[in-house]
Amino acid sequence: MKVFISQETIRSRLQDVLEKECGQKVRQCYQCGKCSAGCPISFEMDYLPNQIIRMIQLGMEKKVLSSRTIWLCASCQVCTARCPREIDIAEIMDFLRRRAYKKQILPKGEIGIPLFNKIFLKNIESFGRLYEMGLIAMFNLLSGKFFKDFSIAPKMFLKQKIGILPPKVKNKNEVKKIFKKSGF
Amino acid sequence: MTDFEPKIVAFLCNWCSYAGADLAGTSRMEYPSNVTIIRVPCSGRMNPIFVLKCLMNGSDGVLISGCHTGDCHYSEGNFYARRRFAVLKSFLGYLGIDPRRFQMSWVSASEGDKWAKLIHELVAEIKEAGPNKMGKE
Amino acid sequence: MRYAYYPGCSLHSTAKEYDLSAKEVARSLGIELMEIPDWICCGATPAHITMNLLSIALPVKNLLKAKSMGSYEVVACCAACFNRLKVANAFMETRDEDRRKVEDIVGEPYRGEVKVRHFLDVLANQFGLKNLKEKVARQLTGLKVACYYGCLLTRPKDITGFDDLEEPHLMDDMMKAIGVEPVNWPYKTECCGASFSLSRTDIVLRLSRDILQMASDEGAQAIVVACPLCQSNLDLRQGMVNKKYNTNFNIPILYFTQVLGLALGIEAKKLGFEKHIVSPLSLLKECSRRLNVGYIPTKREP
Amino acid sequence: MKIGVFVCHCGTNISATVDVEEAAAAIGKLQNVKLSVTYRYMCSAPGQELIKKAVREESLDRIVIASCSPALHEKTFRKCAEEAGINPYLIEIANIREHCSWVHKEKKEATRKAIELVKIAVAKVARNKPLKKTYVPIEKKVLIIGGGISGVQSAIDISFAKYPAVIVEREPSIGGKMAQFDKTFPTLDCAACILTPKMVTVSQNKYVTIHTYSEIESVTGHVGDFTVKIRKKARSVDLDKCTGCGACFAKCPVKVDSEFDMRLGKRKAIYVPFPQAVPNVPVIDREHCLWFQKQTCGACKKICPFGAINYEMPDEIIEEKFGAIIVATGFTQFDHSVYGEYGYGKYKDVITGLHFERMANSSGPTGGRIIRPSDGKEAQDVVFIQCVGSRDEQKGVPYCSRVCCMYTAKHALLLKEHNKDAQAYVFYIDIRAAGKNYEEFVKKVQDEYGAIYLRGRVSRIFEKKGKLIVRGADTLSGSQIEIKADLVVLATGLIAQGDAVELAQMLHIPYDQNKLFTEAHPKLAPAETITSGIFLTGACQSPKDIPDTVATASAASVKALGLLIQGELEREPLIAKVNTDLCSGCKACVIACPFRAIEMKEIEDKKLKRKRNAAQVIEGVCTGCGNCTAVCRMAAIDLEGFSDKQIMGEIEAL
Repeated sequence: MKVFISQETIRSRLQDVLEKECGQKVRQCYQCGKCSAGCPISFEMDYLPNQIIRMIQLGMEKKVLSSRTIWLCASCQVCTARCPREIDIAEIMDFLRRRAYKKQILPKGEIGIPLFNKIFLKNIESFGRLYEMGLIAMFNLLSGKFFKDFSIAPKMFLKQKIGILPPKVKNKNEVKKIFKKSGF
Repeated sequence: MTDFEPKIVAFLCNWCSYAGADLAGTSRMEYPSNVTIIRVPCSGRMNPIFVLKCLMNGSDGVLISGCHTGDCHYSEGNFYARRRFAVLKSFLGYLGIDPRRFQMSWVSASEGDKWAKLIHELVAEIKEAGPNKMGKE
Repeated sequence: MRYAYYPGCSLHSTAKEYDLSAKEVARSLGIELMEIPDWICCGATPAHITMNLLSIALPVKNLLKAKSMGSYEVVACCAACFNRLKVANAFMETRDEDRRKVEDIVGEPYRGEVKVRHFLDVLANQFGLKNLKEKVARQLTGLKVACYYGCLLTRPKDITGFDDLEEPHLMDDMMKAIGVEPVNWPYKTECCGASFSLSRTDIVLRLSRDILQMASDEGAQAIVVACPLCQSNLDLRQGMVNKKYNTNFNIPILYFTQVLGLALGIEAKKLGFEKHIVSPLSLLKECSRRLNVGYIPTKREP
Repeated sequence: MKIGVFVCHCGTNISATVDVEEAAAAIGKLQNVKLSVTYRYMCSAPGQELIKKAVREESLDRIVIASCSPALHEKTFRKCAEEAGINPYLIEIANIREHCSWVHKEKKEATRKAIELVKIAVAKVARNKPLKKTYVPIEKKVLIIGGGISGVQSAIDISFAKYPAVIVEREPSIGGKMAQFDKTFPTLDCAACILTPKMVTVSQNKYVTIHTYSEIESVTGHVGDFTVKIRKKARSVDLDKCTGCGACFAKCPVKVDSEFDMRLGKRKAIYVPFPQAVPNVPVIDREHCLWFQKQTCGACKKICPFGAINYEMPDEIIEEKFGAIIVATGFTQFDHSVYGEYGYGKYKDVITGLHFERMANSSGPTGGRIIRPSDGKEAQDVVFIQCVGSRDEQKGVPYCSRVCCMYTAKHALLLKEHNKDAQAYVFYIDIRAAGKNYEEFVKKVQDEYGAIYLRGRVSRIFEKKGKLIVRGADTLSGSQIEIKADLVVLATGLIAQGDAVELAQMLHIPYDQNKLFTEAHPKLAPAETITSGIFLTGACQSPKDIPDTVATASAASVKALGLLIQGELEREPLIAKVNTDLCSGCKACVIACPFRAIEMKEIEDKKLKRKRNAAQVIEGVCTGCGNCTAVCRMAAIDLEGFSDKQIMGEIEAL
């Protein structure tokens, strides 16, 4: 990947915004790569975690927000647990994803995960608790993989692992209110 | 009372805290200019009179800072100081002086950052305590 | 011992057997789990990667519901729920200005005063392994398991912090205490892909494969877990793993509460073993032959 | 009274934030101030000339210099004043740089504060008294704490000048860590070959006394006159009778892990740590010796032809006086068992650099074979991990240990030399090869010895099927890497000795947050401490390689010698003085004095016309801490240079 980083980019203040919003000092990172070394998902990522951090240091916001990496982070927090400079990388990934949502930037070929999150939350918003059946159906429908997990679904019913009907929560409105006030 | 800029006197032992304050300087750590430093050889040199004198003179706060326990250049000066001024602090109330006005701290020669931080907090606290009326009216 | 009990969504659906067995174990140990009335979802991973405040507000709402039950500690079984509840508490304790925003959302003041524990923590540290040992009614000697903790139980340490970060051992200790043999394996805290189960199943398959492989290499007959996400990924997806990587794993993924239940002499049928996709029944039958596990449901497997 | 005030710009260091002209003008208006001027660099020759000239022309009798911290130039200006014909103690320094211009940004405020600081100094100097320096004799002997390469080098240098030196070494032999090394980078000299000759030289030197298996009990006194108690631990073998024939440890039935060989090999319960040990006299490890545990065996005593074995030998405490002390206590290895991700130190085949040194050593426990401690098999794939316990805040060591990059490169090379089929993988963050021929050495290891360098910190090590799985990354290619290794060598960092703080407190020398001893000035006095008469060398001050250690050892020796050659020692007259008329003889000061520098003396009271007791300060002993002044109920005892009057004056000036 050839890139030219302009002086303006380097001097743009992404890491200040980040520090203000989640208290993580990206400046502290000296690029030892321990986060990437321990990341269980890095085999799928387009940039390793340490590269993401580096790009933040250099203010390359677009590239970071449109990367697939930030969506592939499973929030397992191994990176955070082992960072020698005590930077909460997982928290930074959360920040980036939230920012990407805000800025409506979705990664090429990786819409599955953001889509899932949205549906998941919609699901909670309307039922108060997770309604798996609805979730799976909805996701498969929207992601265009209608027959995904077809093989295991029947087993799930047979073992009453997932119900056909949504769970019953009394005052659903209280949940809706929380979502609304949180700006969902 | 936001525009109130307190006047604070700090007595620093020559070997730890004064050197610590020097280090804060060499490392260019910015802190409020409300504190004026007076050098003494050891916190053990400090006579309670000095502290009272400052407060009578209308200083809004007084700080004594020495070496950490066990690190005293004169082996036990800071022990004496600590005992002596613990007593003084407990008396200030009776003298009608807000005990917050008198503080002690232990800052080593390698703790420039600690010194700077300390001054920020100290100034904030004295600001809360408000101006010292003594010796003013 | 009485606790406010937060089951969480999974334990009412994909992880029913976890809920069942947890309650059974609690009952037989005289621990009272009072389900939080009308609890709601904690938001799980999607919430905290989508919007900060929501991911705190949802757990806080539940903690407030718990608070209204009286001064009880909250017990969660789902590692994810446990983690989110803990995080929410830490958030409300430390982040002043943000706290107000959340308080405004849930409409009540809260400073993280309701203590949250994981059921494993309760059993191992509060009820105590020694007391557990005394309660053992069935010898499960010979059963070799791999204790799998996953991510959310131990990380981040300063928030969850009831066990070792790199090499947790509470579950292993518990298994030893009840006479089950835990294998010493390095993947105790490796990630299974968790919430990618639907969105990126391929990742989950690969990670689950690695975990299953390591467990079987170390000679485990079953994997013991404390997290419904781990369980469903390893159990539900095991068939697909076998297909994709032409392996032939047949490793039951049991909840520690189920194994504990057996040891405590609870009827196997009450522990929901028949709900597993990779059936533990044959393994249990074998056990029962060796050591009277007692009644084993003979229901034909689907 | 004519006070002259000299405000320094210090280039722009001060003048950038303090309006020096305005300050000078304001101060000029003060009472007693005859003259108030500024100059670019007061400490420079022309600056000092300016002061002297002003003194002559304005016939000044007191001086205030507003400049940097007195820690830097108080002496300079005292001397300057003296040359100008003013008593050196009639000057004061106002620290308007470290305590003002460097810590404040707002010019108005900074100027205001600077003026205040100078005001205080003026008020103080007005109350200064002319003082005379005192002189005390010097004990012409140097104590060297630590018998590693830096201690040995110091002793040799001092003996060159024909001054006596005493080495106190905790271990049974001198030689320290260097004795454990196999080769040294970048020249690959055999460590023993270059160290042992020095050890022998020093042991045969008539100016040097060596106390091995000994520790410092206590240190009192001050520069020129330290009194030191040394505990000579019971060796159980008579140093004079023993010839080092070795019959005893040949016979001893008890085998114990050898500390010197990093527990890779065995030693006996009576042992010399290594063949070239100095002195070549065994010591009995009473923890394991059957005689001391069960009163059985006694083989060594029976076999010894010289009757050198003495089970009843007690610890001995000797007291000696010294004029100067050189601290050469060195370092200890970081304990990697805090790295959970690297297996909490429980994997046998995850070893440290020092283990590797012993293995690589042909006279070491493995006879020079690089093996897996777990099964003794020769290691083929060896992973080296740098920065373990260095540059790792999470593990409490923020600094760079400075030598690991180099010794790892050396290890990679030695590995190849010992086993040509072996492959070295080095995980590094940055390669720090700043030193003569260091970079070239690292390149050589990469180019000619085929060591594979991977840029990234390892995240996890675990064991599987007898192999160590090392999970790392190469950030340069942006990829994750997993290596199945036979052996993992951790380049563990250098940290302060466990009891460094206790020693520092005994010596009254400062130490930093890493428990490393603090030098008097990081640039200009790296081998001295602020406590005069005590000097630093080697890794106890900061991690150092051998050349730097040897260099600082010589530096410290020269400093110590520079002190010793003086006929007698000039001492600051800033000490306590008793006004016997006021003294009630309550002895409060005698109790308060940490240095027993005050004694009661009978005096003739003129008014009462009778004899009575009054306190008296022993000049040579008083260090001027002023503790006595604070406890005196009669204000009869005061401290020169920091008198009640002076301090009160400063306070009033505020």
